[in-house]
Amino acid sequence: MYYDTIMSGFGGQGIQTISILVATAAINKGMEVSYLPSYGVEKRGGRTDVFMVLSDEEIGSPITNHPLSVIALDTIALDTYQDQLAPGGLLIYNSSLIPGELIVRDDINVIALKCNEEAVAAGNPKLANMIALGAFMERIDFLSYDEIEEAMGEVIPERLKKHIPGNLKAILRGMELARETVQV
Amino acid sequence: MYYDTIMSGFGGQGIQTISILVATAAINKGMEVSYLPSYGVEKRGGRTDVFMVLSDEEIGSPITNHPLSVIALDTIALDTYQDQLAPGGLLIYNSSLIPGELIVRDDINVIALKCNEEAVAAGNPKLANMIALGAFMERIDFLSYDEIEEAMGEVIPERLKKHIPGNLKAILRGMELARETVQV
Amino acid sequence: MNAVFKRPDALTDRETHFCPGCTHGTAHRIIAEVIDEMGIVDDIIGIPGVGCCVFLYHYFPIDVLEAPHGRAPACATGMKRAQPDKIVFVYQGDGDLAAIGTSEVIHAANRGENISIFFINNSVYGMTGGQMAPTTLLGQQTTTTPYGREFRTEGYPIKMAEMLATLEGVAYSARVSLHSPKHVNQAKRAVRKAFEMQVNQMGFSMVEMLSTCNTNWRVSPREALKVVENEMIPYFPLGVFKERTGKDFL
Amino acid sequence: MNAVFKRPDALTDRETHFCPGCTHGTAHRIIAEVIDEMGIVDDIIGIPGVGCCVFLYHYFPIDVLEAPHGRAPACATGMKRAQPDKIVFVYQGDGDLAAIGTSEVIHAANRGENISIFFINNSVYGMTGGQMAPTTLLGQQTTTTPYGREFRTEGYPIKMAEMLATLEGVAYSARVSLHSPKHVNQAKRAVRKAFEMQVNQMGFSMVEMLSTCNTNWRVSPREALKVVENEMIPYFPLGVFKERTGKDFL
Amino acid sequence: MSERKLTKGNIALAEGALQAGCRYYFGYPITPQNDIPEYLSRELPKRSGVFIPAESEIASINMVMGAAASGKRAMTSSSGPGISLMQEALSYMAGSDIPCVVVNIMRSGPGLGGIAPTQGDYMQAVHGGGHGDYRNIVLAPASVQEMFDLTIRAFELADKYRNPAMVIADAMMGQIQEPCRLSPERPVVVPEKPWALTGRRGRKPQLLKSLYLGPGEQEEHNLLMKRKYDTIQQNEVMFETKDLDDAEIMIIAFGTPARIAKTAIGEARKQGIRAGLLRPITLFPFPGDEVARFSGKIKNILVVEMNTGQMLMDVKIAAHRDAAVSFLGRPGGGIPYPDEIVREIKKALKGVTAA
Amino acid sequence: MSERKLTKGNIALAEGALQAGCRYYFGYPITPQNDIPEYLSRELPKRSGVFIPAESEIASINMVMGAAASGKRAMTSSSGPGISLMQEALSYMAGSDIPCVVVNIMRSGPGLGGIAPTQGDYMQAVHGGGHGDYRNIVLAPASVQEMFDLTIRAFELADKYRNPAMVIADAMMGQIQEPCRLSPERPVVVPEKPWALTGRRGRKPQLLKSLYLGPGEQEEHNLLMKRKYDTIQQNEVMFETKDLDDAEIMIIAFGTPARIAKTAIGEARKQGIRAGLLRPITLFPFPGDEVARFSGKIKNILVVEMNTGQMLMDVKIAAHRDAAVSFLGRPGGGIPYPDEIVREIKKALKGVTAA
Amino acid sequence: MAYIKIDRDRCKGCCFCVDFCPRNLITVSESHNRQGYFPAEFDMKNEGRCTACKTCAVMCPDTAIEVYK
Amino acid sequence: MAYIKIDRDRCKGCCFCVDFCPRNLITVSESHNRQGYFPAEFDMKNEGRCTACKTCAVMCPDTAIEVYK
Ligand SMILES: Cc1ncc(C[n+]2csc(CCOP(=O)(O)OP(=O)(O)O)c2C)c(N)n1
Ligand SMILES: Cc1ncc(C[n+]2csc(CCOP(=O)(O)OP(=O)(O)O)c2C)c(N)n1
Ligand code: SF4
Ligand code: SF4
Ligand code: SF4
Ligand code: SF4
Ligand code: SF4
Ligand code: SF4
Ligand SMILES: [Mg+2]
Ligand SMILES: [Mg+2]
Repeated sequence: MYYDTIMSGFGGQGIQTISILVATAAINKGMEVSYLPSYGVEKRGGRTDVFMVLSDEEIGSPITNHPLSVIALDTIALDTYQDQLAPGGLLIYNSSLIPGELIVRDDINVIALKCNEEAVAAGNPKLANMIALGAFMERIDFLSYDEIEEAMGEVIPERLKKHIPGNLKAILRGMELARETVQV
Repeated sequence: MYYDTIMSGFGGQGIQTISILVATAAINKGMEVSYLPSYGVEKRGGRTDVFMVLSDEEIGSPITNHPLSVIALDTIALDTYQDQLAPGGLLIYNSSLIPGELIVRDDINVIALKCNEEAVAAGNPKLANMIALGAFMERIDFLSYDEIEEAMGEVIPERLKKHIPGNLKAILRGMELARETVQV
Repeated sequence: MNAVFKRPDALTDRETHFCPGCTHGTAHRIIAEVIDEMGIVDDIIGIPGVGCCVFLYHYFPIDVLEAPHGRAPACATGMKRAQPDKIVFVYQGDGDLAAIGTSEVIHAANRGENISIFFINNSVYGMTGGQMAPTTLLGQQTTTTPYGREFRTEGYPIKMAEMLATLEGVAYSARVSLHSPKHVNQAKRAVRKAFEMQVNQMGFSMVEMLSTCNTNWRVSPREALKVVENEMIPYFPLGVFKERTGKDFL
Repeated sequence: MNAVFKRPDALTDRETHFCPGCTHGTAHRIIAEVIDEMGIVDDIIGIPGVGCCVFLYHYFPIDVLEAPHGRAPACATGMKRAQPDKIVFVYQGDGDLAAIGTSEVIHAANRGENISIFFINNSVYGMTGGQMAPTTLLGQQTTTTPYGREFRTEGYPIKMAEMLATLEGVAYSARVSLHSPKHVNQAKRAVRKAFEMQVNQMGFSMVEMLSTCNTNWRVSPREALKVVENEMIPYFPLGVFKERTGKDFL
Repeated sequence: MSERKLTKGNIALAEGALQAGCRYYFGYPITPQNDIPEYLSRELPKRSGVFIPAESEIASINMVMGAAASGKRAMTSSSGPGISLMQEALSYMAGSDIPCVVVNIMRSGPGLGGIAPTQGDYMQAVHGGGHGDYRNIVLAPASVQEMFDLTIRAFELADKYRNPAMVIADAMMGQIQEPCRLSPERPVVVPEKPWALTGRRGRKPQLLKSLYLGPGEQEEHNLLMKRKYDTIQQNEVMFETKDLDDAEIMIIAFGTPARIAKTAIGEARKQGIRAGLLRPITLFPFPGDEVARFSGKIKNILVVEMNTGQMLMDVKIAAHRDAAVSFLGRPGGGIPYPDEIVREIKKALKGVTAA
Repeated sequence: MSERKLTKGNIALAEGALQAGCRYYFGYPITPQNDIPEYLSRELPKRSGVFIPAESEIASINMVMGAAASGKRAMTSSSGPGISLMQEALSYMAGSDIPCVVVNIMRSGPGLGGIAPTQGDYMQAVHGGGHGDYRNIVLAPASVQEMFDLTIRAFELADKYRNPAMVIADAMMGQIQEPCRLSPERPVVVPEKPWALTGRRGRKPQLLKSLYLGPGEQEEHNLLMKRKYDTIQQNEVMFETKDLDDAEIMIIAFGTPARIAKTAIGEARKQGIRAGLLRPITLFPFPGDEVARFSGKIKNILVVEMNTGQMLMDVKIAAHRDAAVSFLGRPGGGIPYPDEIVREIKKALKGVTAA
Repeated sequence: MAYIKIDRDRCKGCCFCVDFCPRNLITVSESHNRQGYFPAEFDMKNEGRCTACKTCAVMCPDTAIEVYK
Repeated sequence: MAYIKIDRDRCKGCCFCVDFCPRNLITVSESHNRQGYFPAEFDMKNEGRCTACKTCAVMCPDTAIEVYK
């Protein structure tokens, strides 16, 4: 088993949280994980990109320019990584902020999610990232919802634990949306 | 024509002056000269060693461990350089300060000069170096007394010019002593 | 109607990379205003230190040299000696000037180099993420003093304006603040004074400006102004610590 | 009869490499005497700067670390923090402390490092042949100020004892001189005070000693003492600029 | 597996230092290594250690010298510009036989450069840097686990040979997070240091210095150091290989590029090209004998670095005289992706060699 | 011949700087190069120049940066420890395309070392030193005349390529006195410097910097620099040969050891051994092609250095694959006398090669 | 008659102008600007009340304010 | 009864003791010592006049003087 992905958005969108959740769940299963964040220079409002590789075996390159999937939460993310996505790969994008016309690849699987609206619907505008994570979970086979739920307990700091149920709800909603999405 | 020599003594004995005289006279004749002083670390009373090479042609090594002659004005100088002197080379030593027993080489030419006493006799205890220079002049064939006299005019700074006649007298005395010395 | 206040010509219209409410921006503006007012923009060269001010050249449409961290006063020395007829100014943070560059600023000051230094004291290394600076207040938590600065282990906040004022070569040394309109206007007058010292060849001038770093202080921009007023100023008194008059200067 | 004065045990009997009449030798002796009197010779570590004092280890029969030029106060910081129960002292010239090592001494002082520094101010870089130091007097000719030091180009002689005294971390800062018996005895008392500050964990102590360098000043040893008295002291006033008492120190 | 924790490279390194018994850290901030001092500023006080936010890199390394001369395990860390400022003191410590550990999380230079990852400081760490004939022991981790393990190893080697040891890693290695076992492979033993300066009580006075003035003394000291470095070369080489047995081309790379090369090798083999890897773990001592040995068999070598060709020199010196050495270099923050490496492998096999 | 004056190496160098039009000197004393600042402190004021006795080497080199950024020819000089402290700024200047001249009169290291002559800083000057992928142009005079001439050349090359140039010479070259013509071989021309920071009057604002943050910019900048260095390598190599035509062994040495080697070659030839010399005058660019070419014919190479083998690396990389490279190294102030070289020549010819 | 112009996209929403306007003429927008901040706003209805005292502009770290009279 | 002992070979002839002895009891030798300096001398005839005030020893930079009482 080998999987690599790039998750990208602007600071505050919660890219770090969902990627750490995936990494933690994978480690709990005994998988190898490499997780490489790259931050912009500015202190605030900068970008957050995460390069993640998950594997049964020792991980070689921690960085990839042909990821199997890309989660793009804003337009810059899409612009930067759409081209890199491996043929047949999965693009999950936040159609609340990214106009659909920008999707030009036709050799990939695409899931468009109105993350912001769905998040508000799920009760908290900050849940956009969880919606995306849900869709991601639906489409991968090496991690289960239960494993993410377990990871959540470890990753979320004590003072934020109260948000866990909301998070889980949003993930489930994301999964649901992904199931509804017709594969292109 | 190629000649190399090491002149050595303690600071204040005037090694620099006589070696610069030789170097200047040689340059005036169009010879190549390399003149390498090496000072001790201490500010005062340190040692002065001069490595000098004179030649008609471009000079290779500016430093020699088998000089054709050594001028040793004190015991440390003798100790340091006696062994290095080339077989058949010339040792001029200051027998005012260096006991004759210290000369152990029997494959060299030796001139013992009571430089200090001769200097006093010549009118100035500081002339010990000039006595030695005289002996040196007597035994080399690539520079003449006149050439040294000319160099003297250039090398000695204005305020010390009054000492020139004394210097020349001491050189002549050194030459005389060298002529008297029986070659060993 | 006429504009009675607009962006000075000596600032480009590029948006700054500074965090919201960071008074580095204010410092930039007042320096630019003085450059405009004195009409020296064509003959000025700026040397920023390394820190949040490193992009000075994005904002000032003037010649700029990027100096190694802390060494801007030495670079400025070389530059001003090479071009005594140009105006040379240095813009440094407290890490740059009061930590790694201590020696360079002290000796430039002591030699009385005819340069002007604008020193942004925000009590932390802003650009690198808010570590303790020599100017960090006692008790202040930073990323390298997680338990608060303790004088027994990290020493006392250092007062550069006062220390430099003790040096003969210094023509002007002042500390100002950027936390209120009144203080910003005062600060601008100090900037002008510093440049005037240089134009009049009076020697070294330095203006220390108390400035905010709300991001690393982890407070809002508004709260940051209060921190300057209530915590910094009591320890770092404002004032002019040295001012050479024509008469002193033989 | 009994010897009422002899070489202290904390000096070896090796002849020094110092020039005749160089008061580095005097400074060595009074430090050694205090070490003897305080009985700390077994627990002391010395860190000389680079300069004529670099051979400290030849003369003091104690543990010694050779520091890079100017960095002895930083080395001493690391050493004292690692061994707070040992006595650590630094011995630096004015090139070492007031030029290349400016930053290190200021920040060690500012942190209040519990070390003692003996600072030999002889107004030149002695060991390297008498070049201008930051402490060189105005008008003084040196090998790099052949026309005499000029404040417009080389700045003013820097007063380290006064400057350091402005720092909170400093427990003791004094300037003494070695040019007369009375002053030597005063100097010795200052050395003792500095070590006592350290023993009592009061923080940073520094004794600046006006010292001769007759070789590079190109005068006789006797004349050199006069130079200290008549030229140095008028510019570098003697005195205690800071002295922490038990009460100040919380 | 429960003890494997997702850990950032910089943190693993800092924790490695703590577990190696290092209780003295002196440092000045610089991106991308700030996690190290920040972590240690929290942890050292808890473990009765000393953390000083020094006023500069020069002060930092000299504080390290003072603590290390006291017989303690001491460390500093920085990146390019800061490491450049430490060169004088590193030369002093090597010359005075004082052990210490210095970490360089490399960012792109020259000058102020950027904070992007590079390996542009190989030459400085391995050959150049300070003045005089000395060497640093240099270790190059390629995983978070190695950031931890090799830091401990660095302290061991530094003490064993009384010499500065450097851990150098590109900015990626500093920022990456991987599962890591944060306990030492073997129990840590800090050796006795009878040479330490602790006051002369009960013994003769001691001295740590690098100035030798007697005739011939400095040369003798240099030759002694040279012998020490020869011993290190003989005894302490560490390297890793992958798929070399049947390889037709050998990639030589250290740090992150070696990791990327592993993926490239997988790719290449899928395409029927038998590529393999030699990864130097110690850069000094460099596994020159291994390069020679393998390149005797595998005549094609591709060196991959994130610089313009620095380790390349050591490879060229060591390589078998019949070997063809090509080079792929991405300086200033560029990253040699697996597909680029595969392309270079193909080129190299077509006989294109490095300039 | 009347214009040939007995001149000390350091003085010839300082006078060379003046005649190259250098009017800005900033320096901090260190033996054995103090003659340079001392001479310039007397001469610069007479020629409306600026001499500042800086507070440190770091200040010196940064003052040089400021003056050089103003478009002026500026210089500093030092020795080992002081040069180590300049590495950060040298990296900055190379990264910012600012020309300058830095002189290293090498003394024996590492650490404080002694004031005896060595060549222990070759690696630092030529390959290592500061952080990042940059190079210094490095010139190595071997006579007082060259101390003068090559200093002028250093300014020319620095300006031509907008890069720091170093003159490195061992302490002997600094102290030796030889007859020297103190006037330039060719008229000195200081080029226009439209890039200089002189205030924006009449033009767009200008900037000298080394920080590039846009994606790929820093890499691009590095590759540009690499191309510049390739051009330098192509165009600026300087070397001298002696008696190579019929040689059976080629000595490669720079600076004073090359001089000593000449005497040794005379000796060897007297004894019937056909020795010759290749002396690199530029160390970067290194005459690698020449080493390759000659060693294709002359299979025995003896490298002689006053260190433990630093240029040796460059020779090994360049040498023909069939060449046997031996080494004679005297580090820490030792001097390879002519007879010792002759002995090594004989050993080398018997087939003993360097480790 | 005086008024100010706030460059909506330049403003970073620090609120200094809001806090310091002696006549409380500046408010915070309810929508993001291009940079993602909630910028300050000046309602032109207040033209009459603004004294062109420049306090807001003096405090603005981002030179987002122009004052007209 | 007091006197001083000057270590003749240690003395570098700086004359500080000579100059500062309040009773002028110290003179300069007419011959070199081992180091080449003209050392200071104390004539034991002056034993009675020396007060062991230690001034000479305090001023000696070379610790060449011992004082006895
Ligand atoms: C030699 C060196 N050391 C460290 C750094 C990293 N660094 C960059 S900016 C900075 C400090 C910035 O703080 P300050 O000068 O106070 O400026 P601010 O960002 O707070 O305005 C540091 C330590 C560097 N670039 N170079
Ligand atoms: C980094 C470095 N720069 C320069 C030197 C050369 N150097 C040795 S001692 C010294 C100055 C000595 O002057 P000072 O500290 O005043 O001591 P003094 O000899 O006068 O007592 C200098 C510049 C050095 N050893 N290291
Ligand atoms: S980090 Fe601090 S100093 Fe830097 S821009 Fe942000 S608020 Fe200003
Ligand atoms: S050079 Fe000066 S400081 Fe050094 S020993 Fe001689 S007199 Fe003393
Ligand atoms: S100019 Fe004065 S009154 Fe007008 S908006 Fe600004 S602060 Fe308010
Ligand atoms: S002060 Fe400037 S940046 Fe701040 S809210 Fe007002 S207009 Fe916006
Ligand atoms: S002890 Fe006093 S009286 Fe006796 S010799 Fe010395 S100075 Fe003179
Ligand atoms: S003071 Fe000491 S060194 Fe000087 S003359 Fe007297 S005994 Fe000799
Ligand atoms: Mg700051
Ligand atoms: Mg001094």
